[in-house]
Amino acid sequence: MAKLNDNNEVKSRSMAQETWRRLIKNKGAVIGLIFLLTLVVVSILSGFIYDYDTDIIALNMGEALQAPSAAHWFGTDSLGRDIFARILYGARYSLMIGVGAVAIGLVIGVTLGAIAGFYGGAVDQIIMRVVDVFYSIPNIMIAVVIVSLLGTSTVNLLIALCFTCATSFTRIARASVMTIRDQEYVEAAYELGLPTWKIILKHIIPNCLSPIIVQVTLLIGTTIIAASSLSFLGIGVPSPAPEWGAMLSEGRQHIRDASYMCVIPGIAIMLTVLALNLLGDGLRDALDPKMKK
Amino acid sequence: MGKILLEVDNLTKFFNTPSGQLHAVDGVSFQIEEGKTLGIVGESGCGKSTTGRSILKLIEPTGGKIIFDGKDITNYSRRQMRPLRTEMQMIFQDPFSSLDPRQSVMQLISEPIIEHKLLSGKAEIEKRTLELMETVGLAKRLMNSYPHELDGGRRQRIGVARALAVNPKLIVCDEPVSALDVSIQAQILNLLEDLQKDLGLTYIFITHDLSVVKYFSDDIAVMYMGQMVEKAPSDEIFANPTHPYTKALLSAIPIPTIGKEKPVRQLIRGEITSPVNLPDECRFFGRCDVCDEAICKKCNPTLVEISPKHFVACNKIAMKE
Amino acid sequence: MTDKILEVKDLVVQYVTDDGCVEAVNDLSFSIGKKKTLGLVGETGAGKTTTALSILNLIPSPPGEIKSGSIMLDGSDVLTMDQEELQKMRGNDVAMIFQDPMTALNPVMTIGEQIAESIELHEKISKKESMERAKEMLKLVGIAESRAYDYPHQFSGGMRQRVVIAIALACNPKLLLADEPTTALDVTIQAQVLELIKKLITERDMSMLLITHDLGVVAEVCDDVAVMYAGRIVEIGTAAEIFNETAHPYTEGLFNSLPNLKQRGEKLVPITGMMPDPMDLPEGCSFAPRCPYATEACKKANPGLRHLGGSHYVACQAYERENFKLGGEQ
Amino acid sequence: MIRYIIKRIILMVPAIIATSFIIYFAMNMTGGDPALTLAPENATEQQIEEIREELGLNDPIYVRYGKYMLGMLKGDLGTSYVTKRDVFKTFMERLPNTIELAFTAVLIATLIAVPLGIYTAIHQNTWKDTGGMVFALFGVSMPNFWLGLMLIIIFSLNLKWLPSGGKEGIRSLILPALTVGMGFAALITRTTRSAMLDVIRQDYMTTARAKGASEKTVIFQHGLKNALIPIITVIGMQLSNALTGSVLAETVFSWPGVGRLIVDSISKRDTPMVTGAIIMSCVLMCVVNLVIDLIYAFFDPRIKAQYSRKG
Repeated sequence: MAKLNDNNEVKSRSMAQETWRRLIKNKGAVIGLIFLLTLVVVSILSGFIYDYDTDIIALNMGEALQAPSAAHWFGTDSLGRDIFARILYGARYSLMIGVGAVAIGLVIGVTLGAIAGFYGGAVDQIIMRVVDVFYSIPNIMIAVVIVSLLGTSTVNLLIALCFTCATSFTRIARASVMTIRDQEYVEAAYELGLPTWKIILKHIIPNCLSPIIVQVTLLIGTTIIAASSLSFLGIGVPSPAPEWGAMLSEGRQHIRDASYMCVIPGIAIMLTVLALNLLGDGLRDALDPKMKK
Repeated sequence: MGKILLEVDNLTKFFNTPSGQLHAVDGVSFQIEEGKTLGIVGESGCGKSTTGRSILKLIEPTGGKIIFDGKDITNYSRRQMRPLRTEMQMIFQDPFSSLDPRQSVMQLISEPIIEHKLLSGKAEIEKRTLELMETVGLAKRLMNSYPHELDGGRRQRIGVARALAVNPKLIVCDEPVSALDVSIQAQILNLLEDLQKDLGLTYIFITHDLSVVKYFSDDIAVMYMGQMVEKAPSDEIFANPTHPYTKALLSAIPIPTIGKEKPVRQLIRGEITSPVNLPDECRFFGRCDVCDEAICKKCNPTLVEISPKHFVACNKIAMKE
Repeated sequence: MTDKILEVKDLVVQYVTDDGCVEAVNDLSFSIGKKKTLGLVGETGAGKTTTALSILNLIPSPPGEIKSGSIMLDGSDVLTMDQEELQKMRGNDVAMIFQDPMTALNPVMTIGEQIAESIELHEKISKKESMERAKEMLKLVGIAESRAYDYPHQFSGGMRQRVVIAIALACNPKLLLADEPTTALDVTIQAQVLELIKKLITERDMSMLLITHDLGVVAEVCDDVAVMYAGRIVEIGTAAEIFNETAHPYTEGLFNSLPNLKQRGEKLVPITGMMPDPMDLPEGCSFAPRCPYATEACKKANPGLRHLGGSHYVACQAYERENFKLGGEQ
Repeated sequence: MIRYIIKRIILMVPAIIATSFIIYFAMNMTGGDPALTLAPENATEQQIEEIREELGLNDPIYVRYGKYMLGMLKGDLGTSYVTKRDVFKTFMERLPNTIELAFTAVLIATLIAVPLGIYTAIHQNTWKDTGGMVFALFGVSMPNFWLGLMLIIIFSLNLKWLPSGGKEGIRSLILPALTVGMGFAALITRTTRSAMLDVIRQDYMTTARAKGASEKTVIFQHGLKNALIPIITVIGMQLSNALTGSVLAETVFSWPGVGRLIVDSISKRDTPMVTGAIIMSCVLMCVVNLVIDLIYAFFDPRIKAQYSRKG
């Protein structure tokens, strides 16, 4: 505070710039960000390098269950497929399901949460009672039930996962809209004569973004884990797609003779989620007003 | 006698709380002439802010009448109020929470101009914004700064500039200096005073600090638990405080002099309670030293004119008259 | 033995953060006599609270650090005490009243327990006895004994501040540090609490360091006054000296900024500009950029305290000039 | 307070009715025609119709739901299509296993995580803090079932110390409990740390230090007591999650708990079993949540006062 002296040249930073400056000071967040960017690039490139039909799912029983070597860095699975290629190619499933489910959940959740938080009263009560019921049931259980009702497919998996994302966003959006709604600058906007919709769009939503951005990063991680869990249970991405969770499920059959099949996909999931968590924690600290003086 | 700009008649605002009906404002009436300042004084929870916000229709009043510039705005909808926002404005207490942290100084000050389409064209708007910044004493180079980079005094200047942007007639100042340091307080108070002189503004000045009001106001109204207990011209109320609460309030202010004679302090006992489910008794009854149980416990007094323009709501004084 | 309960000498406290180093307190020296009250006056960021916390050796570290100086409390240096000695001193010899009564009390303990805790820590008595003592303390500050088993959220702000006072006085400390004890309260409640503090410290022969920004409160309570600006004392003396023979331009500015001394119509004379950034203090006298009397010399060197007579000292280079007087020269 | 508890218990009834309603409908609308599933391969239309009649499938769905709920009051949740066994009995057989795993896991997690969370908070921004947080970060980033697989590879396949699955005595509990517990521990550590960090900055902590209290007293008496609410919340949530069955850990370790019962029944399209087990889990969760809400009141007088007002 009071950083500006009348004699000094002014270098102004908006809150977004200030946040970015703090974020890139955080080593963990930078590592996470770089890892994620690399992963995105890899999952795009892998589509050009490998051919799905010949490199990813084609059987090659002659080379089945080979331990990691120079030829197959991560070894081959029980059907002789190169695990390294499958891991790289599989990144897109995790990323797409994670980002997709969170994006849909974000739109639904933030809309519901903003309505509940802004208007309060009966609308709020109804929305929140429903959300509370779903929130109290473990995510994985909800997803298991939904997928089993709708049938196993990637789209149904996405629906099941965005459901739990939506409840989480509803709660967060509601809480922060309720805080921002009572801020004096919102009252000041009313007093200027702004119509309600403009106040929500211009003053409330932009100021609610911080916790939501953090939640987006963390939830993508949680969703990736949930997706791979469902695939592990056999009700996620259907075989033979190289989804990491599904690969783990196959690896489990060979836990005694080819344990690398269990180890490697798990590490891939863990590193991705770790990167997301590092970024999310970094964002939280960078956006946290308590860090400011 | 100048033109009456604002007339408030028997304004009430009740809130429903779990423990009962809260009489935040309970029958407040006053008038303000154009170009004058009315100070509304009271301790926290006395209803002074609610009064100010009700006048601007930021809070829907429960009852009473608000007549602004000849128009009865009591039942105006939000939409009907919109054009009137160019005539009545507010300066908020907390310069840290009353400015949107994501807007730059330029955006903050130009927002009212753009919203009310007072000017068109980017250049025109920018020119006017810079003009306003100069008026309130903000250096031009701060144009692109954000509130979090500025100190309280400068932030409050932005608040003042925003209020001035629409050329209002009336400004409700809700504790505009209580969040600021003493030396900065004086800067803002001087600014407000100069603006009043130059632009012919009318102020409602809401504060808990009697010393600020004395310096600033033409008339002063003292509020206690949602009601006005005393109202008089500023000089009169300081020379002749009559209501026991006003007396106590005045004598409670520590005076920064040494060795000079000071009036004997009249401490009042107890604390303000919240005005929920009130019986028909004087609201100051429990803390009053001069009360008469026979009357004060039975009747809530109304304002009585004891000398020209000096009104007091006290049973004992009304009896004497 | 001196007649001073507290002597602070050349105290330097800094807060080191990622963004830079805040020089919160610089070369601070003052003392408090037995049974005397010293008022420490200044605006936000002047370093008042840091000073009080240093006396208890409670500067939050990191980021805070006491760089140098000594704080002699009744003959022993607080800054060289070990943890055990400090714990023995805190609450027993020196106690503190905090600014915000809404946050200073532990919300999950009854107020009786919180007062009794202080007594139990310093006196070897049973829980039951200390609770009895706590109840006496409550009575002393004007709260019914029966409320000892209530929790803080059941009290109003004024009542909570009374509880905070009861905690502070429970062990009869020799020195009370009161950090803006009435700022968060309404005027009429402020008057009640101020009277209570005044009465109790006189009855118990205590000394007090009263931190405030309100010159009115200082005039009511203090024997001596020190005015702080940007981590330094700029003027120190008896209350009468400070109020009636004001010597420092900043002190003068503070008085001129006060609305309540003025008659209607007379204009306030505010201090121009604002507090300097504590991370980037100007060269020389910190007040020079805002000072109407400042010359080039003021911007070069930091002024030391200069004796004006009696116990009155001022840190201002203008007094090097012949016949310099506030308001007179310009 | 007691009035509040009674009120909460009464309020649980509509909640359970609503949830069971949703679950019952969802299960019975999408599950396909159970008569076809149950009938033998070469059954005639007549036989299938008989099965339908026997199961009461010809009634409108709300009548069936009404009957189901009346049955539930008597502890009758129908019969499994697959095993032909009583659903309620099957659930109750599995429940103790789940409870055993859940409580052990939560206990392990709490014992590790709460002290670690406090420790990291006290040493904020030092290497001790970083170390603790890296542990927690890996914990939340790791898929739980993968941790289970890794533990099996290390402790049962390589070191041959512990069994890799099944339920035989205390030794078979260790790996599943560790697996579930580690995931929980990571979350609880993070929550404890941030709750403690919030509390450490509070004024009353300075008040306590200024009284002359030792650092230990300040942290535990004044700090922890105030930080407990979010910690209890997260522990409670983990417990209620674990009680609905840690599906993944139970699958990895072939642990005969409720979670696996549900997943297995889903894959076998055993509608009565799935419906019954999920409804029972919800009831269980409601009870756990109520108990947690009551624990809040025990630690925080403000919440207690709130309950008394509402009661």
